[in-house]
Amino acid sequence: MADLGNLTSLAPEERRTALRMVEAMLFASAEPLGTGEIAARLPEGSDVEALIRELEHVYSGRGVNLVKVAGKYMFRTASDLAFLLQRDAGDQKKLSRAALETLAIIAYHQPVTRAEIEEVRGVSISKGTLDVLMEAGWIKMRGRRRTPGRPVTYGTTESFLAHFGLEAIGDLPGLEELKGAGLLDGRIPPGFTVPEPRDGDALTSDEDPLDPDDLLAAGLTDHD
Amino acid sequence: MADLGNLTSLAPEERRTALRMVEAMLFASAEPLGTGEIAARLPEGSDVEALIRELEHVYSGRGVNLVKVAGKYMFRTASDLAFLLQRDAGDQKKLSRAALETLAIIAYHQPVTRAEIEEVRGVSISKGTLDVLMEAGWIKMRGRRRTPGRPVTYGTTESFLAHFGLEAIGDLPGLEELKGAGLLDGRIPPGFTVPEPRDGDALTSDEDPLDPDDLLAAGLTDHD
Amino acid sequence: MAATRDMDGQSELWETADRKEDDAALVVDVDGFEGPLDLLLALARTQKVDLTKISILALAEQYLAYIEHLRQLRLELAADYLVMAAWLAYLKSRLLLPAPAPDEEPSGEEMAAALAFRLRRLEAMRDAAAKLVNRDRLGREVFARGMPEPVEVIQRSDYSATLYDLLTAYASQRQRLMVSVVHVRRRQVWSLAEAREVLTRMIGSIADWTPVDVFLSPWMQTPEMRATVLASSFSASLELVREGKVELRQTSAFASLYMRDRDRDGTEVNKDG
Repeated sequence: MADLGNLTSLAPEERRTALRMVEAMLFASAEPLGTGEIAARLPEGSDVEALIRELEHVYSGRGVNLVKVAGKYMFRTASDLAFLLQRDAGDQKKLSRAALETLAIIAYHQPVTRAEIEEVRGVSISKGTLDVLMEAGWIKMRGRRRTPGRPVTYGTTESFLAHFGLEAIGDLPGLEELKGAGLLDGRIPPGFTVPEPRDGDALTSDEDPLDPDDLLAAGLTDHD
Repeated sequence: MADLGNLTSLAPEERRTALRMVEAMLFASAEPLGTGEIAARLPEGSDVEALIRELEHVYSGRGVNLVKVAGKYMFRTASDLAFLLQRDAGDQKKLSRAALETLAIIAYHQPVTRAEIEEVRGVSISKGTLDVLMEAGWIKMRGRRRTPGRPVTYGTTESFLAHFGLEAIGDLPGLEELKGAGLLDGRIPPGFTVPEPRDGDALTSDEDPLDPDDLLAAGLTDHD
Repeated sequence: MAATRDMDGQSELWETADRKEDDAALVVDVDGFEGPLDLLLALARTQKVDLTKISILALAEQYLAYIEHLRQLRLELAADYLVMAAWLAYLKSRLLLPAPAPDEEPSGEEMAAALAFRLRRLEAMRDAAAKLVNRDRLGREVFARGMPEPVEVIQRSDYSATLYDLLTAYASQRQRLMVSVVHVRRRQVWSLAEAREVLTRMIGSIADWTPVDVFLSPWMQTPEMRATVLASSFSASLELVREGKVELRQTSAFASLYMRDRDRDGTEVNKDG
């Protein structure tokens, strides 16, 4: 009761204003917004979750939907209308097969070092491949593995989630789902596993933070 | 009857889809879209104007409004919510007083030559001033005045209208009063000629098209 | 001026918009003025009347007095301020003295009207600029979609890939690897360097003439490898012979190739010699 008090105590006019504010913020923001960021600009005591649910509902059948990606909210063209925007997609670059495979391995196996990626792929990867993925803003350096040579570990970014419409890395399909989707065929040897991808930037127990030099070298990848 | 037939013949479901499509297109774009551009992607015979009017109405009281600028349409945040969003506007270019005055003179007097701008301000303009305005995408070279020396004429761009929220040059604030006071029309003392501001890129009778070299020199201003 | 809506924002945009009409405030800073017309407009405001009713004569006198004041302070003045002063002095004389015989020259009144017009027009343009800048401006007060989805013009090239592409890529490469795990991973080619490395390592353990294929046998378990291992190790062994590290012996064509450590043998030879 105490929790709901704040919301229900809002007069209809105040509630409508708060709704307009959330709508405008999400529309104008250049990146997905979390409830915390939204709440910070709303009158104290606003029930952000409820406002977002209402907005989600308002936009649910529309040409634009309010969607949740990476735990944050953004407006996006309704997926059935994507064809309207595709006409101009001519200038888009396609990812090379090597880049796509590397990206997939990083997504599933993160945090992962370059040597580990090469081990999974069975071939070495060029520096350019990782650069392309960094430039696309989909992967980033996370830390350094606590092993000899202290290799850099890579992981995916929030914009990776946003681009592929995932709410969390854990939403990537597992072994059974990949099999179910026909992506992996039945002859799977015993002991073959697909890792359960982990979310979040928190370093694992065998990772050190990046050195200051790494951050400098990373340059454009450090914006997130 | 024949003209209205197309619209009224749309089944409610088709009409709803068309509305969603217009909404998605306008929402997806950060630039104003013209009715032609919108119509090109709608089913043949859709009444774009009517659909836009309906959308305008739907969004009229919302946090995001559909507005007409530069003769085109775009969604933007409601102006009463400026307080909420202004902190987003971090990296705004600061215009000097000279640049702003020059911009106003170009807007109200276009097509106007550099000498005419200087005549109004009573001071010569530094080269940088026009460059800044061109770089901002607000002014462009239009043509050349058919007078000795064939000076380049300047005018405002579509993004000027979009930035200042104007439907057309005729909506410039105070334009009618200025005309009425004779500050823009021909009723001026001998030796002072001030052309009226004119809309559109069509050259006036005393303007020549730009030479190819001018277009090269203009560079970034020619995108619109 | 109308430019007071947003003090902070305005002062950035308008640098010195709130210059005061106060005589005292006009101290010596001609640099603050955008030319003589701007200075005249500021002086005109001190008359506190509508610009349409302004006394151009009084204004001319004000300007001349001001310039004189600056000259007494021995300040350097830009030429256009002095040109204006000269023109105003001329205008003043035309206004005060009876008009000369009518000719093509504009009368003093016409000149004054022209100046008044220019002042009004400059002020009008200033006000217009203020009104413009106080509009709800895109990117300042009102905002376009922050994350536009490319429709018309694509400013930068984006990489495109769908989740399906990603999953397909992952699954297919894992599948590939699964297959190669079942078979023994093998090298298809033995490089010269590898052969040389293996041979060098072995030299020390060779006691006497040993068929080369005997100690290479661990690397030649499959027929595909046999050729490459033999070819590379043969070349490598020739290299080693040339460098005086091993000796090779073959009894007849296509017979087994024997190898032994040259150093070991060499010491014996030396002893003998």
